[in-house]
Amino acid sequence: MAMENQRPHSAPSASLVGHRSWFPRIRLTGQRDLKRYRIPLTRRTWFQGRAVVNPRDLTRQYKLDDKRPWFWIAGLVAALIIPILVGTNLALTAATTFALYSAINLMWMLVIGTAGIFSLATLAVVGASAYLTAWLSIEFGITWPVMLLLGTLIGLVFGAIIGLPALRIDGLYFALLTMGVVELCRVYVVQSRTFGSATGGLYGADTFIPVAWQLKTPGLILGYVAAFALMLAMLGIYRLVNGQRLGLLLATARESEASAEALGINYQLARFTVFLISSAALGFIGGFYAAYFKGASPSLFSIDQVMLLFAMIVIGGLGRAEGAVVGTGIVVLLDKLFTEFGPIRFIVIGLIMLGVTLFARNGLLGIRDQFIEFRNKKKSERRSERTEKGGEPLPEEASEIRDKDQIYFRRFDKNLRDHLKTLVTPELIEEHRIKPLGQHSDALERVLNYFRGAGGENKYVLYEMKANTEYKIIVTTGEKGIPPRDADGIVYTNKNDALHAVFLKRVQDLMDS
Amino acid sequence: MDMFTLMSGLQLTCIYAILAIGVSIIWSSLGMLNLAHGFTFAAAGYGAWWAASMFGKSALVVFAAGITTGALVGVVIYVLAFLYIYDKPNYPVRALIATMAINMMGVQLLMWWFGPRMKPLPKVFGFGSVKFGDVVVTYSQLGTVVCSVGVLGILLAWLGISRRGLEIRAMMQNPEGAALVGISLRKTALWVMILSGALAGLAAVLLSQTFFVSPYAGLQPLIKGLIVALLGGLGSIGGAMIGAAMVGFAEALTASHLGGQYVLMVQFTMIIIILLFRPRGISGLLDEAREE
Amino acid sequence: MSEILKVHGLSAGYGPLRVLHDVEFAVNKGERVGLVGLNGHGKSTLFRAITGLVDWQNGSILLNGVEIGGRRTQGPGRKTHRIAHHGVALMPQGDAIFIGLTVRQHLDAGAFTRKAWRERHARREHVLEIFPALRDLLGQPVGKLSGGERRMVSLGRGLMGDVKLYLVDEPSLGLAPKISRAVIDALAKVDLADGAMVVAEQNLQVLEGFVDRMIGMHAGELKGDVSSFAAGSLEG
Amino acid sequence: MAKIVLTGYCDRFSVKPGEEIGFKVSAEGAKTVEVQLVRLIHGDENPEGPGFIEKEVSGPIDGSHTVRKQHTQAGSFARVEDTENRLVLDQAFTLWAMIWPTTPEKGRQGILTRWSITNDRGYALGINGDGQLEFWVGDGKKTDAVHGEVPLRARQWYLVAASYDPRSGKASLYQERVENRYGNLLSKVVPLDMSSHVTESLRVRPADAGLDFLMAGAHDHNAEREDFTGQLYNGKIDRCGVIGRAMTREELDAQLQNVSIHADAIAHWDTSAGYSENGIGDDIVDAGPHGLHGRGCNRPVRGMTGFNWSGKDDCFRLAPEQFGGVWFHDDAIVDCAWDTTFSMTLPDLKSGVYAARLQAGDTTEHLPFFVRPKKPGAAIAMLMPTCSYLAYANDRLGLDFPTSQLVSAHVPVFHEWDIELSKHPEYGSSTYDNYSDGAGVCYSSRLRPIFNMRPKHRMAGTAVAWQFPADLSVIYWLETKGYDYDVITDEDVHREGKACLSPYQVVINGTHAEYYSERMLDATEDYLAEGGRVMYLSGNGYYWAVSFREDDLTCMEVRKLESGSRAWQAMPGEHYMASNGERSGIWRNRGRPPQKIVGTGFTSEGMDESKPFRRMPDGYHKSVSWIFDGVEEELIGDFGLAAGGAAGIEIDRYDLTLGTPPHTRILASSEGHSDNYPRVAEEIAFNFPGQGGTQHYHIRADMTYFTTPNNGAVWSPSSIAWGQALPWNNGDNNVSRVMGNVLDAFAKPGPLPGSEFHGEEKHWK
Repeated sequence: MAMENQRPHSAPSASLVGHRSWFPRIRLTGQRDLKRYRIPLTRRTWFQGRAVVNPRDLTRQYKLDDKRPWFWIAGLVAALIIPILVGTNLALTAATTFALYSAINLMWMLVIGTAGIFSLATLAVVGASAYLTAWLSIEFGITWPVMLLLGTLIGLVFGAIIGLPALRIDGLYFALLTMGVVELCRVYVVQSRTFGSATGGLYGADTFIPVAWQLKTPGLILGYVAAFALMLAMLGIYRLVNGQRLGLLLATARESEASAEALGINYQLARFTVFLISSAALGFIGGFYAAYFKGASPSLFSIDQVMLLFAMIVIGGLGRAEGAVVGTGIVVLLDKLFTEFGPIRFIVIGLIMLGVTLFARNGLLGIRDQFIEFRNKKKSERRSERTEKGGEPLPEEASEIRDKDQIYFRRFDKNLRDHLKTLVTPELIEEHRIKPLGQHSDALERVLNYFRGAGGENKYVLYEMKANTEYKIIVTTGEKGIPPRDADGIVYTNKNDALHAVFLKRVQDLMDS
Repeated sequence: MDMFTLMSGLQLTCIYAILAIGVSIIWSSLGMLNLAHGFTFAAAGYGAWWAASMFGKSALVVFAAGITTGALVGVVIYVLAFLYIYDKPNYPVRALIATMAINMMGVQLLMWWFGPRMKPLPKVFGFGSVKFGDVVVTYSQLGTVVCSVGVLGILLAWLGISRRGLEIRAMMQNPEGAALVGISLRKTALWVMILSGALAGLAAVLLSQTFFVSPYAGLQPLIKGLIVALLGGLGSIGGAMIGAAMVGFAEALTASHLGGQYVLMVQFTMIIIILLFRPRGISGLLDEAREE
Repeated sequence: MSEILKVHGLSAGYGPLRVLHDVEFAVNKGERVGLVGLNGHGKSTLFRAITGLVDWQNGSILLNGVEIGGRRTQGPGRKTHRIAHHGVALMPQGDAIFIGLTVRQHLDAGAFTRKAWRERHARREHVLEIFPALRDLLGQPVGKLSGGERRMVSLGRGLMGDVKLYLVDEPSLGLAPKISRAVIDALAKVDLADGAMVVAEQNLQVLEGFVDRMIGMHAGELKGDVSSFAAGSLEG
Repeated sequence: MAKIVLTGYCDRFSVKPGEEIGFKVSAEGAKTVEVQLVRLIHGDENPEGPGFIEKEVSGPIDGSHTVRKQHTQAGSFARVEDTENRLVLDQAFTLWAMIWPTTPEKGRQGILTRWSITNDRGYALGINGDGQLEFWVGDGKKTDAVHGEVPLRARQWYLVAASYDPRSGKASLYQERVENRYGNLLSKVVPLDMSSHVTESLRVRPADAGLDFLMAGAHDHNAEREDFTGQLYNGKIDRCGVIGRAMTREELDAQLQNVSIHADAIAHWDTSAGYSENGIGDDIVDAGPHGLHGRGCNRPVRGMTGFNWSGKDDCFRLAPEQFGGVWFHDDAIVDCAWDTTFSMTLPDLKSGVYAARLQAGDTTEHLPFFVRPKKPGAAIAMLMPTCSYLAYANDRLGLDFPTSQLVSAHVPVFHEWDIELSKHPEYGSSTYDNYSDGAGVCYSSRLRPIFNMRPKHRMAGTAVAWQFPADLSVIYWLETKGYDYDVITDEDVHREGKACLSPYQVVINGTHAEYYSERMLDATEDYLAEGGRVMYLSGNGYYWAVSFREDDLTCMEVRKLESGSRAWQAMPGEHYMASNGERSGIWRNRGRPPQKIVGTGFTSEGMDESKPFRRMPDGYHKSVSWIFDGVEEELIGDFGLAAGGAAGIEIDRYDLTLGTPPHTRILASSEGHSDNYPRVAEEIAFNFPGQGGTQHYHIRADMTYFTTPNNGAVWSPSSIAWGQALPWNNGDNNVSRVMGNVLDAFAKPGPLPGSEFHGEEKHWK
């Protein structure tokens, strides 16, 4: 037994660990007066950061808790300025499309990601609102602000009609249903004279772009800035819904529907509410669409268009606002800037989409998390390969142990165990069996002292059910206030037998270690 | 219902059933909603057209070429959208998107290669017709029905009796259990993809007897296939059959009574109504098992 | 070679979590071994590692001298069918049931090799001798069966193939004591002439008198033969 | 049905007929209990002895009583009753405190608060969930807070403050390290920047919580427990206060150099005020204008070194201004303060050990108490060592103490009550345990359920009956042998002094009378000097110096110092007891080793195996040989309920250098102890191998005898296991015979047997 478990004594292959910081450290002394300013009307401060003590040299560094707001600001400012600086009509139209699609995708993300409703009718809501507002504008001459307002209302009503079945139907079935709705709309507008079946669209609505500027750079800039503002507004809505109570509630529900229901969360209602909010917003976007393009086209209802939009949010990463925006940016860039390549560009988009789905489990923006997870897994695996069980930690593991005393303890304990293992013989076990208590041979005393001194977690102890006649073995948890649990359920009728059984278990642990 | 509508309904039912069973089997055994099924369909059409233009218009060539192309596209989808990710996190969503990407690229490739013009397929069943009493049934209709009923019959029997069929069904029910009894997921999945691809190819040849081959030709069959598969309850072959009959006859009836432009509208209205009453399709039992 | 299974230095886990720690484990031909330990201490993970169903694993697993382990980091289940072909039958917790298949089809699914498939009728008869209760249920879809019946189907499926190593995970879990007794009795009837069986259990009483030896498992580590030092102390 | 759990305690340890005694019971899973008054005879269920014996006695409490679950407020904190609402702060204000946190990472903790956790109302200066200093306010709907930048570090002195102006909403936090070479865990060689100064404008204005101002906690409420204190703080608070103005950083910097009372102070708690030669109570003095004194609940530990301890004076009596530290523990408990479930005026009962037996379903519980005679009548007094019971009350040694197995050399054996105790941290621990922040438990009270003061109990670590149930073995023997005896307790001796012992011819100590106050020691010494007789049955007796407050004998204090067998060790400068100003530690280190009074003192302990005594040559002297009348055997006590022998568990030894009376004879000694009996820590100046039973001759129990003035005498078997060997074979054994010989002689007044053999021995052989 002892021979079998004896493994060759070899030092783990150690290599140097530790590296320089990638970023310069922001060092601020605690002596300075720090004033934290708040974002107006909120209790949040501008810099969500904190001072951390670097455990390596005990210096105090300032660390931003969340760098994302800064990336957002930088990204959005760049997105706003670059097209205007470039100034070509192509760039401006592309940028406007980007902003418009981002706005739509943000709301779609809210439906799919936050509410967990797999709806394909997003674009249809925009389309319905665009068509109706355009028609109203043409027929009754309503102006663009009214179009926006009515668009919102139309979106709300339309959303309510589509959303109600979502209370009952879920997953792909709802997707199918919404696809049906999209198709119905498409067939209807394509065939309806009122909605311009002859002209391939409905045009002539009021617009917010002054007549003189139309199709000229200033008009395009105005259009872009307006679309950008629309996108910002949608970002605001996304943040409000996803980050506040409703979003948290739904996040809980996604974790476990049962527990959410047990907590009294009406998650169906919450989902529906989110659906309504996003539908109203989409209706608004529809009104904007009609006011920007002066009308609507049936492409709003085409399955291809839906697929393209879906590709955008997938490439970016489902379930996050930045995913919707970044994904839209990439696809629109490919789509608009490479129009002259014709269908090939869709192959490129498809390849990107395929690549992203094959290699990133949650879009481009999920790659970081995926990488961290991958690294953790690799770390765990490699350590299991290189470290001997219960042996000395590797330098990289040692760097994670706060109390360096434990590192030496592991070395010492390993050596001690290796020695004690050589002492365990059938004679020694027999000696204990005959007399578990009192003076023993030196070898047995050494083994026993080791057992007695072992730490408090998972220690075998006895439980006496009846004085001196009924014992069982239980295992302590090592945590204050958490009662021990049964080890094996065997009842010993004699204390010496029970003590010996504990001894055997401990010997077994020793030999196995 | 007049005989013409009946025949045309029957014909559509058969084709839709073939398409839907392909979608359904892939979903339930591979956990993948194959949105590239439409591309498979279109590609198979082109395959058959190309073979016919190269090797003559015999039925054998057309069928063989269509089915082979479908099966090959199935293999391509298998490699691109299944092999690498099937045991990775988020697989169902990722597979869905991957097939969508394949579909998008595939259609564009067809467009780029063959151009947007529609291509006719030779009438493999000839142009003749038979008369049953006062009803005239074209060879094409008859051939489609006989052919697909035959294929479906063989397929069902094979699934039910053979070892491979049992493997596929076991995998549909519980992939891990299947692996534990020694069924290779990857091997079986390959068979499933070849099978469903071949079915799509067959459907392409059959449907192209009436319609033309074009890059976008796959979209409608894909939608119909999905509709039928979902309506039947994903994973249920029986449900798919019933679904196919409902959709097929609805289409035939609408076309003959209201006009072709209302077909989709009627179909979708019907689906919406059915789904409101049966949220998991006609037979939603197995779906629950899959989603465990 | 009398060792059917020899596990050496096996670590395994899920993602960053390491559940098994350098497990050493051997099973001899003809043995029934009990694996005793509390829930969450790695019994199932050990079985899943042997059948290649964990996230990652590292270490040697010899089945009849053939290496079926090694280092594996790609997704779970890739090698499972091959391991099954080597003659490992895992009867997992939750039974891994094909609920849409009938009992007959279900049992047939267990006869996955060409040879077994040809002999499936005879083998089915053999299984029905062990689980007579299934005879009347042959045509029923498994989804409609009770928990105990499902367990029998799951175990029966394992008996259909050319199995050398049976791994039975918690046969008594969730069953009434009487039914779990019947399941254990049925397992005792399995012929282990050139095979072996490992049964994982929380409930030690279930295994009493059924296994040849018991091994404890705690916190992902085997506690060795509980009986090797104290022959008799376990029976007492 | 849920498991029924019954717990409770009596409001007094000892009671005389005609006096009132109340019983406080908490029950889970039962609405009523059946109560029966019983007399306890034997408590050890060891089948080698007579087993558990109780006798039902009819009493006024017998019958059915309604019970309910009673809740316990654990944790020490201080309450400032602010009847004039001076601390409802509408104007600008500053909260400041000198603190030394011990568990900043524990979660939210209040330092100075007038805060309702349930209603989110009020203001508080405390520690947040990230271990940072935080000032938070709430208006009943919303809360707002400003927090420091770096987490506070444990065991480090800080001046912390929050100044707040409700008009601008501006709140400034001040956190600055206090340099103290002695008190801080980390010295200034550590390059840690612990300062933080943050200003933020809060959007929420505090509303009045309508509750008392608290130190080291905040108000909480739930439907079941009603009002209680939560967010308890672990660590010391030294001087602190409230100032009616937003102080600037410069002013606070000045405060760091020199803590003085500000002109506009609303309250200035001078934690160092109120010390006397005899310690200090629970009141925290407000030196400010309004006299808003704080009152400590659950005994915050006083007399602790403060932020300004210079290390020169080691006692608060010498420099009280340096000992302003008040140490709060979130799991301290001195009084469960339960409602009385039932009570009685004690009927005319014979003196003895009694209990109220509670029964509900299958659950039985005993609440023991001691009945003294109305007037001392018997010649024999059995002195129950209640101080030691308190010291060990609810010990969690086997459960939590990592080295207990090494000490006992025994696998711990748990019982139902250990598991139950582990579920009830609020019942407190023994002086062998630590508070949750690592400090040793220095207070133990009897106003709480004591799980190990019950019949049938066995100590987890040692697997034998310990203290109370072990002492019942002596009671059984007295009963069986038909002696007329009175029962008295340590508490009585401490209260009444020598007068409590004088009426008796002989006083018998319990099996382990380890904890002794100065008064008890004085009383025993004086009693013996006046002709009293003591049978010192203890092993390791008269060991730790303990104290009580003059007005409160329910709660005992001890500090474990740098020597002795100690489960913890008091911090430097904290060796003197707040209850009476005395130094604690072991009596030996205060110049009063037990050898001076009873002849023997602690030498070793071990719980694996007890051994018999073997008669020593000096035991054949005629002056003492009468003790062995009727004993033929060489070996005495090779049996017993405590590990199979009469000499063991904890054992004492004769030592002339420690003051054993020079005429003491060693009658018998034990031998053959295992190496699990090492020499005790106080014997060891240099540590070297070979201190165990097989190698060192000090490892033995000495049975000694000597006479004292006026026909007094002390006989000491000096072993815990002795008392537990008495019931062996129903009291028919040689240990019992020896004990009987001594007791028969001691109980008779007049000269002792053998006292005439004082002539010079003329030996021929």
